[in-house]
Amino acid sequence: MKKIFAVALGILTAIGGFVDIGDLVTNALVGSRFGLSLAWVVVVGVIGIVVFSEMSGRVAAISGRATFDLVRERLGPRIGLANLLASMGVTFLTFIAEIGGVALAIEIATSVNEVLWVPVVAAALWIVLWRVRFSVLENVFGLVGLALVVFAVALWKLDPDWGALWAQVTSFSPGADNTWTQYCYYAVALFGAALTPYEVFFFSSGGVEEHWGEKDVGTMRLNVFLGFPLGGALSLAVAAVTAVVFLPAGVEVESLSQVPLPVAIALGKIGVAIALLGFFAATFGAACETGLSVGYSIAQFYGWSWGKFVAPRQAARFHAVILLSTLVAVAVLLTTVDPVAVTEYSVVFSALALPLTYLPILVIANDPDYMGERVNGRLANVLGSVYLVVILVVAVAAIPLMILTRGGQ
Amino acid sequence: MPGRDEPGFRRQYDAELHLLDRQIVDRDGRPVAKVDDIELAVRADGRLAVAALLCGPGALGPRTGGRPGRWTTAIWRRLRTEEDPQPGRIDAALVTGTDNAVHVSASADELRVDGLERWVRHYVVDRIPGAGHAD
Amino acid sequence: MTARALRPDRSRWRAAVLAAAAALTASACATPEGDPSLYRDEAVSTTKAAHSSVATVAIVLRTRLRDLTFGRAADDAVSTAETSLTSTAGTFEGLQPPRGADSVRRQATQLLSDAEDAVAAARIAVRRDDRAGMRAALVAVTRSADALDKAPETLP
Amino acid sequence: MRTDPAVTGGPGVRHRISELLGSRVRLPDGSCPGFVNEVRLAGGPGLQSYVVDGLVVGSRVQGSMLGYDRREVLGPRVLRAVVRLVNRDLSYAPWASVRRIDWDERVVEVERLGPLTDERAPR
Repeated sequence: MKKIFAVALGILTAIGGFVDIGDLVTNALVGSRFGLSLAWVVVVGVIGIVVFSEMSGRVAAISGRATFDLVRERLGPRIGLANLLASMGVTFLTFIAEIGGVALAIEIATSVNEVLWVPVVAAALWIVLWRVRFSVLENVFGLVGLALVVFAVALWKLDPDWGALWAQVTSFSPGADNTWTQYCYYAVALFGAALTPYEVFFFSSGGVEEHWGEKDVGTMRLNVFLGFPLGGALSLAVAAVTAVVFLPAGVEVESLSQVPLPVAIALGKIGVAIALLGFFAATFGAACETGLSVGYSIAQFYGWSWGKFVAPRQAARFHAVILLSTLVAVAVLLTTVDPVAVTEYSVVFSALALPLTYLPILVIANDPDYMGERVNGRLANVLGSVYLVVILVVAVAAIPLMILTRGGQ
Repeated sequence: MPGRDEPGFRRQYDAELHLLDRQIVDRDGRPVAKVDDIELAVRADGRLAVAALLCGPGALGPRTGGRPGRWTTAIWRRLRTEEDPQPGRIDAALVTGTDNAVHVSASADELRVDGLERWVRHYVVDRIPGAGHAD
Repeated sequence: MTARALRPDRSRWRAAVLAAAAALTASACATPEGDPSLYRDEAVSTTKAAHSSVATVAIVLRTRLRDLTFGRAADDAVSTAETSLTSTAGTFEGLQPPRGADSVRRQATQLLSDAEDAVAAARIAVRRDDRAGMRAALVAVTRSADALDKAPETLP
Repeated sequence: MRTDPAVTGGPGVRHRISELLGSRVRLPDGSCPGFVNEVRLAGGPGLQSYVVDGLVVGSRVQGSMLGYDRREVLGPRVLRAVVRLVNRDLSYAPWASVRRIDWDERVVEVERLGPLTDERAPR
């Protein structure tokens, strides 16, 4: 049991990257439109986030420096500020979406409009971020979020034509009803979501919160190697069940309320209840992850005291930022904006934030001044360099694709 | 001197690479500020010596440059009550050593370079129940 | 690679953002008036989107009738689909049809209003937990889904 | 080594290191080989005893080797090669060769430029 709790940070981090509200709907949409023909992107994304989280976690464990410290130290105040603004664009928009996502999950269970739940959810979230211990937060939401495994069980129970599914996986093409531009747009969106920068902000800062030292590098790696592939597998399971149920029916997923339907068909009410619990925990966990990441990044950029391991009054500006973001998020959501639509715009900010986040991690993970003997090995460097190039290509392609496809339509 | 050995001093510093933008940590290990700029003083022998670490928006703004930098500086001036506000200053003699952070021998409260932190603590955070409760 | 050397040319960057925003707005607002074939394309994509909503409702009704999901979850799924359908249909009905496209408009509008009626009936039955009503609605919804599915061929 | 205080301004005068970074470098023949990219400090013990040891000069206003100028920072090889290529024109102006710093015009007059050496290389 203790072993499970030891990897809760990795699981919670991965949930924010792979099955938060935006990803749940996007994965279901991709499954219903493209089948599993984009599954390879998730695999590529998982490897990428594993490579860079391992580096950022190792830097945190050896040097005690979290990721936004590195950004500022290697890029300086000017480009560092550009990255701060872009990363905040991604993280804060996602934070808003998650609060709306928790409200949506509750709406499905109660059929009371999500807008009415927003203030309640936000208040509960803020109390958790203010008062609940970091370890409790990651254990509860990380592990309860695993309820989403019900999608994998549903897939097995649906007993689809596995050969046909595998044919989709290996088709590497958009299929008859979609264009290549649309295919590329969703490939970029899935890749961007897998490597979304708040994962490394949260993971490395979480390592500092947990007082990782050199002896904890093994635990850190266990978190990385278990957490992210698990997150990727969950997102693939969501895409697979929608590919089985919705693709032949000609249904394109556009809202969270459609996502539990395949589980209902396969497993009935019990399955739906577990899926809704999973939605709630995953979106609430992702809200914690993004909310804290907003505070972590700003505090680390400006050198403020931060973290949940000190009393709030010892990290006053950090907690003020979290309080303020929660209030602004509520204000935005009360305009009745669609929370899922909010995440689509974050792709734009990823274009700038991704390269400017992963370059400094790669550089510092090679610097013996920080790392001593624990600098990157050859494999980490080869993969890191290759992924940096891929990230640059994706960053350049993201905005034109978004415009060409009108956001994937 | 990698890792978490006792912080000491390098033989040489490349100012931008080894000092600027590094975290300043107080004697209790608590983050205080970043090295936003470094003050040099002309010594009697004419050489430029490190006099102090400068921190806060008043030092960061000019270094950021461009419109974001000007805005940073302007907002900071507005929020200060003095006629000619100066950025936070930590005397170089207080620095006890460097590793991947810059360590100083005073506590954050004695350094008094984080006016906003104290303002937010006093007027916002301390008024919320549970502010003194650590993990 | 020397990040500090990257000095973005601010005016050019701003121009690019403005151009992108303009392109985005223009492409989002482009209405296919004038060309009858463009209008027909719009009708086809509208019926495709409507089919997605209606087929969702059919799945919800089937799962609810077999007691595989909760009343509230079914209600929420049907209501969300209905909102989406109404908005899709409203957007199409607001378009100005070009001359010579009136029959396309008449037929597509008919398909859409049939769909809206069937989905509304489904919502009423689900919310009342009226099983007979749900069965009746399922027949109408299925018929509407089939008609919408065939629209690319049947529209003039 | 004593320096005429006129080089840097009167004793006791304070400047920010950011005023030096990015300053234009001028040689006695009036040519401008580039800008101050980095300020190297040496001395001790105690940070207050460190003095400017020399200036790293590059052809762009700002530039950073990201640490790759040091021999022990190795990987990734591709990145190291790219950074070194971009910064291949870096040179070093030891303090003894600095004739005058004009803080207002942000110009540093330098006698001559030497090669940039690894800080840990034996001298």
